[in-house]
Amino acid sequence: MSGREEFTFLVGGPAGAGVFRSGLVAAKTLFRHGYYVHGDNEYPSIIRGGHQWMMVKAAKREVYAHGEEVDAVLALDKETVARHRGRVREVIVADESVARGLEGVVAAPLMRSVREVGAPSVAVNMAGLGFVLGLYRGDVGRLEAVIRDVFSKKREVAEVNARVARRAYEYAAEAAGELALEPLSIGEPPRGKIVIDGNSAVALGALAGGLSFYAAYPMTPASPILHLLAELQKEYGLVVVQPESEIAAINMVTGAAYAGARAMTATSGGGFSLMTEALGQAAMTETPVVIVEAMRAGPSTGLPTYTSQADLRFVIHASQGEFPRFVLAPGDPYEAYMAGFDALNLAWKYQVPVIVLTDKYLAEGYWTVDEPPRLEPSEGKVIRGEYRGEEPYKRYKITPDGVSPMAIPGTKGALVTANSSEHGEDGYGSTDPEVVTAMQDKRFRKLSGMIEEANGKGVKTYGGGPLAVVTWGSTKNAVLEATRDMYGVRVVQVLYLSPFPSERLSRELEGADRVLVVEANKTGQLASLLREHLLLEPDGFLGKYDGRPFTPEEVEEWITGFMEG
Amino acid sequence: MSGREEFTFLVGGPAGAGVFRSGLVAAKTLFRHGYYVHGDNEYPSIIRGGHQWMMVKAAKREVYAHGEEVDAVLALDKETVARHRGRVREVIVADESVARGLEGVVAAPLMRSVREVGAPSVAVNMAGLGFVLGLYRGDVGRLEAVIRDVFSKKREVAEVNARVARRAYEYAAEAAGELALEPLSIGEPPRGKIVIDGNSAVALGALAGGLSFYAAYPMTPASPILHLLAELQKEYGLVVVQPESEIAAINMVTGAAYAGARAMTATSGGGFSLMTEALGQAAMTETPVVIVEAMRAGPSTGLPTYTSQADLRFVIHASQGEFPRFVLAPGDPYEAYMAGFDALNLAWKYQVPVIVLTDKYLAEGYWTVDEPPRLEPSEGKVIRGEYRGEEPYKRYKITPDGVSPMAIPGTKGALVTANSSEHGEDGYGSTDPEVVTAMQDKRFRKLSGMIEEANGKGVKTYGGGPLAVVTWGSTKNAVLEATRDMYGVRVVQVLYLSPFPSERLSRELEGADRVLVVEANKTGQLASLLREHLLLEPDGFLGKYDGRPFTPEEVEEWITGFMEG
Amino acid sequence: MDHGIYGGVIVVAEKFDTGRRPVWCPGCGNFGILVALRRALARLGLEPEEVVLVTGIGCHGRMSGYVRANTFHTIHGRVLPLATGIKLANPSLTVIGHSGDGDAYAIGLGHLPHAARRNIDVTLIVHDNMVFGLTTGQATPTTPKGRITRSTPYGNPEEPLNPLFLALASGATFVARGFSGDIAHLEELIVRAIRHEGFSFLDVIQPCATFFNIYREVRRRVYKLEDEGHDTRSLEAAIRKSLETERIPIGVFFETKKPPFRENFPHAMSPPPGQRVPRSVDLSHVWSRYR
Amino acid sequence: MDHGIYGGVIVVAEKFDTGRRPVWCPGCGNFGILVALRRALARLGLEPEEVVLVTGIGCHGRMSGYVRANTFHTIHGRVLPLATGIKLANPSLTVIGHSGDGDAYAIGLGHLPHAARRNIDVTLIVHDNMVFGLTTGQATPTTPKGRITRSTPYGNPEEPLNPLFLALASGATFVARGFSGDIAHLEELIVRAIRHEGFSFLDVIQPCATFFNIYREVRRRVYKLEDEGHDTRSLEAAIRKSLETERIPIGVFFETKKPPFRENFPHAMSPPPGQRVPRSVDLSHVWSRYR
Ligand SMILES: Cc1ncc(C[n+]2csc(CCOP(=O)(O)OP(=O)(O)O)c2C)c(N)n1
Ligand SMILES: Cc1ncc(C[n+]2csc(CCOP(=O)(O)OP(=O)(O)O)c2C)c(N)n1
Ligand code: SF4
Ligand code: SF4
Ligand SMILES: [Mg+2]
Ligand SMILES: [Mg+2]
Repeated sequence: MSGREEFTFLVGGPAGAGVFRSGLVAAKTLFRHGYYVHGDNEYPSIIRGGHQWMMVKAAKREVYAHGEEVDAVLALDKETVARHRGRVREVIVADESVARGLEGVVAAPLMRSVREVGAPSVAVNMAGLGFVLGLYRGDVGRLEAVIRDVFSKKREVAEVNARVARRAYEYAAEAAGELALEPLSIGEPPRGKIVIDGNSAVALGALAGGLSFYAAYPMTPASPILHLLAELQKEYGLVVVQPESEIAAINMVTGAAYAGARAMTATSGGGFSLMTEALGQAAMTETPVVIVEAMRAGPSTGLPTYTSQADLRFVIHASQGEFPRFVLAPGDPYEAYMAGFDALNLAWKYQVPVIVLTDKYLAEGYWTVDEPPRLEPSEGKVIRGEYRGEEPYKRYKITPDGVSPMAIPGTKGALVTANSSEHGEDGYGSTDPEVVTAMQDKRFRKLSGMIEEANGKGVKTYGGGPLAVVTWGSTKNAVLEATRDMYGVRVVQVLYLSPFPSERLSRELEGADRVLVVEANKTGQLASLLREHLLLEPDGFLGKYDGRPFTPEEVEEWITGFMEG
Repeated sequence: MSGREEFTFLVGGPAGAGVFRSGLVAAKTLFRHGYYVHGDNEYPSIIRGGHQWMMVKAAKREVYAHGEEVDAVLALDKETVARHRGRVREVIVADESVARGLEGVVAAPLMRSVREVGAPSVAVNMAGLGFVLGLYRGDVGRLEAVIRDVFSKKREVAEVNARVARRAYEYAAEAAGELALEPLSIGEPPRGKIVIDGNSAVALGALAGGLSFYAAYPMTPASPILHLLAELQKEYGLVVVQPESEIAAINMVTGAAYAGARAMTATSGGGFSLMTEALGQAAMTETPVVIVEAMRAGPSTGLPTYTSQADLRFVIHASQGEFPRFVLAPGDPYEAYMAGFDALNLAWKYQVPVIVLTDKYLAEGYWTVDEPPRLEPSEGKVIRGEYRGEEPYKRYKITPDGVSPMAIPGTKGALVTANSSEHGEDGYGSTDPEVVTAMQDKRFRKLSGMIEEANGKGVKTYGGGPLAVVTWGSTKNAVLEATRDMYGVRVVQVLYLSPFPSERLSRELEGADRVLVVEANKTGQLASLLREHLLLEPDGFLGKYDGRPFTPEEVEEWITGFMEG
Repeated sequence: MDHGIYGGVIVVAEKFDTGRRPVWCPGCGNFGILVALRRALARLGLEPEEVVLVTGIGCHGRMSGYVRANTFHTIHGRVLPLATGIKLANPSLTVIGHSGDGDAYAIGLGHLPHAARRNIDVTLIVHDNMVFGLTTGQATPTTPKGRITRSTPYGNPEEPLNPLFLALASGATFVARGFSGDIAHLEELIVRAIRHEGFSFLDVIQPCATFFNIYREVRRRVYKLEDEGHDTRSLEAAIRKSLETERIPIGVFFETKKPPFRENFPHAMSPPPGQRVPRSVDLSHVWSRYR
Repeated sequence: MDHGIYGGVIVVAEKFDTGRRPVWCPGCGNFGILVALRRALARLGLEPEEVVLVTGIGCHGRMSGYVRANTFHTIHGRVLPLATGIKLANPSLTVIGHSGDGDAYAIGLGHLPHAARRNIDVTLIVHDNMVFGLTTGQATPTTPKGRITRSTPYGNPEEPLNPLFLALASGATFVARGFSGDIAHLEELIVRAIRHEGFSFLDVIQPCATFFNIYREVRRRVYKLEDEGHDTRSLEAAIRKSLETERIPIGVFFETKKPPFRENFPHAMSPPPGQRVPRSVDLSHVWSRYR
């Protein structure tokens, strides 16, 4: 298994040209060559024509984030050449028709390969992949296998595409000799690993957590969760509904959870805005609901297809009144899977709403992570079948930990009374000041257990050293990539944002002589949480709010400034 | 003008018995006797039958809040006696039929007065007022005049009620002699003062600020704003609409403001939840909208008719993405008037959303305040009629202060392009990272002016001393009442909660050796803002979350604890 | 906190009575609906544990305090999505929504046509008093034009909605109107609505004694469809009847058969989501997609 | 950022052309609506400054980038309340809403019946492609039952909504259907819709070239109401036509006269709210209430 240590590839073209599919095929092909891969895409909110690209980085070690440079570009149009030329280290490949008149572009017989095989012209992207793989002397058999898997639902299409790829691969032999690029290594896929996007991971984590009911209104970048679960509904026995709005979605989820189903919805900031009223309802009725909020750049409609971490404070404080909630922010697909699983378990354990906060970069980006383990969901304090208590069943019984045994409607001997108005233990409305205080206290009593969970799992530290870089969510990737070779830097990732793991975070920051914060927003929302909860003013804050994830380079440069200072 | 310095009166009875009307008549009558008055009520969310009361405190000096005790109670039913007996200092009055069998209750011929005058039995409350006034030897002419004003729309009803009141007043002569209570003083109403509730004040402040369009969906405790403006619409030329939902309301308001109208809506937390998406739209499109959020106790439906200050963090952070907004929190009706006026002016000056945060206690409570001055609204950077610029009009032109000249649709030579998606100066959608960053920066550039406003008007200090009690909104009243006679205490009221007036507040807290926070919520939201913005951990926090406003006694006791300590 | 005055003489189906005193105003139309519902549930032979009442916010919403059953007192306007979630999670439950004319036709109107076309097997009973009761008497979408209310001191400027027509146009498979002043008839309608498989829409004229007391007028104008030989299978006849203005027809306007929504999820129904104990799930088959 | 490929041959009414290249997919039905609208506006003799386009979120929402007029590209589903606010603030503006079948019939459906019964003088043009276009092809309320989409891989389980029937049932005073493939006819419909005083509802069949290309099928089934002597004053006939399923009628289904909503605010219209410069207001009369 010799061959290059790293390889970065970008495919670009107009929307509708199959850019993402090619990128995904490239990622999997590289993965099957034995590389860790990471893929990320960028596209405007346009169905056809706007420029799109997908970038895949492969390395023999873990890959967190993309740098600014790429080794090879497959340009499906001239614009791709114009936009990305500046960042290319090794080669730009385009069809002869595209390359014509462009300097420094390898004119490849891509359409020719397509025609020779008798394929439809959209297959040109697979020709491109074949050609590039040829230049780097990869294993075309693996490429063909990936194509067959990716197009598995259309066997003939798969075959034609595979043939196109092989033909172009063969055409590349000559150019490969001339260019003499450092070849790919050909090994076995990293053991026990998968290549997965954040959306799929969170959906599958929820499945592992017992998900049985999913309702969601489409919204970029969360829609793929709906698509995946809709597809898996038969295999896993799910009810999957696409209702008329986010308001309907969250209320259906609340109804389903009340009726005993592990239920979830997903959306982005705009849809979450519409869910805020029902978020409070879930809290007040102590109904376990899970909401995935995949952030995109706002405010308002904003940049629908771009990333951001600017909804943190919003989800922490959304809805009138006060109540405990969990906000979990995974940073990679493995964590997303765990968050999906934990979200359902925590929601049912504490009977509180749980928000899983992701973002477009995590949701639609691919990373190579460990295949997640099979997990055991636990039921929580749920009563099914028959209630045999001495006293009449009380939905909101005051208990030491604030959690009341939750009967499911249909349980013999128990009537389940949920109430969005303040109520007594029996669920009947009350305005008695003592009852009101007692019920608020009851709900907040859950907080001590919740804080323990947060302090337990809510912070991760990578490396060590006197300079602490605190970050959260998908930004951890650029930070980890940037600090990989730095000495004296510890990266501290906060995964539980509510309740805030103050104690644990303080511990992780012990001995740090400087604390920096990096996050993809303008005002520094995690930074504000450090001030609020730790009374700690960070020594530096790096924000970004142009819709693009951080590059390791910009993070590195910024951190380096503090090391010299 | 001899007579008693203070007098506290409570009228209680079943919902539907005219308790509030009697309370209001009592308040005005006492006001016209020359007292400062403060009135507050409590009622469940039930139309008929639930227990209600209204309490009126009158004094020859300013009255901020009610204590726990009352001098006289007018009980319209037995329950009132049972509930309030413990707090009465001087006398409980009830109709003979109610008083029967109850000790220590003056059995008054109230129904008898009603019958003798031939009035409908609902008039019994006015009889009660007449009787109580007789016991305290007030001026029944002033009571009659108030009744005539309050029932002004139904002249005959007014006359009958006035006669009932006088009849009962006369009946009281004998008992008055026996009880020999300290009589009321009879003077002239405090000069230049009015008695007004927070809802009316904020509505009239908005009118003073040029309000011409109001749309709102009913929601306790904000609905009276709708009722008042609907009534005044003809006199002041307003469009007043009650749309199908809060979502419709805020979007109508946004449309109207875009089209050039000074527009506002009002709601409570649940309705505000539904407005959060459009709040972000207003910010992104830079459309000046004003939302009054009258808090009630949550979460969710909560206690619809009870007070709370638990929505502060929510309104500060509501909606996805980041944008500057004003959050103004008046503490009494005079400040509410000013906030209503300022809200429209600030919204139009900065083209940002403005939230006026009140609560049930302020919204429905009455205070004696200065008659607000006539004010001059200013137009802001608005272009009407014709645009004569050199270059084509650009709605989102980047300017040094972040505010772009705002043409109104219909302006000749200008096309007005509002866009909830990120956009360039011309309003056309853009995802270019530089444009995106520039537009975010533009919008945030407004913040420096906004912070100046906040530092200018956003903090008020009462008294002085080393012990600082920081509070906000209507809770200032109990705090002012509690600290009236304390030495060494300064009360610091924060009126602008966003942007946070850090600088000014720091200044006002200078020299304080202890900082306490009092607010009507559980988690200490203002306290969390002090931590976040001033890195200041308060030395004590007094919260309350049973739906009732603070009493001066409980605040006093708590503060005293710190003075001894 | 039940300090209400009990109105009307009520014979309850005790099994479904929580024993709490309703706090509605004396003479309120809600009493009639409460009684009719309890009787209908008893007549259907249901157990309280098998029934879920979802109630909106408004005077009508207090139903959940007075009916012995499982209840969910939801936020304003969301009865239908809540009820839909419950029914899909556990189709063996009998799910009944109680909404108001504000709750269902103002803030919640966006859900009604969808519930109807989906044919979710839920019964929606709208307590239609043509006024926002609980917020003290503002106009709703069914308030007659010109009427003076607290929000319309110069008369309601809006043409009212025709909820029956709307339900018919939305594809509802059971459309009826009742009158809270005719309890026996209403009981019968509720029984039929619950028995109907699919979405049942029942608008009930429920006079508000305090803010819009129209008992006398309704009594004068009301008549029963079944008394005049109405064909409940004819959409056209139903529309015609829904457009009647002088007289007020009550009864079943329209009834048809279509598969209920849950039949789209046979793969998820044994057991249904609400009755599953979460268990470890084998995802190995799925992981192969990600290699 | 306009990297779209221009589709179809288009003769524009230049005054209303921003000169930007639409980024819709080649063959998208939106092109036809764009052209028809520009021509209609030109034909009506309007100036761009007098026109406000309110557009929703979806492919249809891009209209605001291509029509030279005042525009408000609002959030998803809120075209109608936005447009209502604009019209009431300044009735001299011609206000046209462009919405999608997702925008208007899914998330925004709660506003439609109210705009209709209020008879707000606004034209709503729904770009009905029977699919969520911009979010890459999920089912909407008008997607035919059984159709496979990204959100319904086993076929759409829901009965579609009939928007024309719903608009009729909501009291809309102008109800029409157009087809983006027949630009001349559509232009005429838009002219009539804008001229109509009151709420005009125009559902336009707008095939989505990428996710639901039904041009051929529509062309085969479409016919013009006016060709077959339809009486636009008859609600009954309109309903019958809206229920037709084999053939697809286009044209004006229904038209009637009712006072538009703004007539309820004569006291606020000289000048209207949107045209007022804020001035100091004398409140002394009001203060007397508070003594
Ligand atoms: C989101 C939201 N908006 C407004 C309210 C205030 N609210 C409570 S009840 C109600 C009206 C209820 O009217 P209707 O549904 O007709 O019920 P009724 O009281 O007449 O039975 C309103 C507007 C609320 N609780 N929540
Ligand atoms: C509150 C909210 N929810 C969801 C979305 C995501 N979204 C954008 S466009 C769209 C669908 C648009 O469909 P349609 O109105 O039919 O427009 P088309 O693209 O077909 O023209 C959705 C769901 C959003 N922008 N806002
Ligand atoms: S206000 Fe009307 S609807 Fe509400 S309880 Fe009273 S009578 Fe009934
Ligand atoms: S996706 Fe469909 S509706 Fe959208 S631009 Fe393409 S063809 Fe038109
Ligand atoms: Mg009602
Ligand atoms: Mg569509």
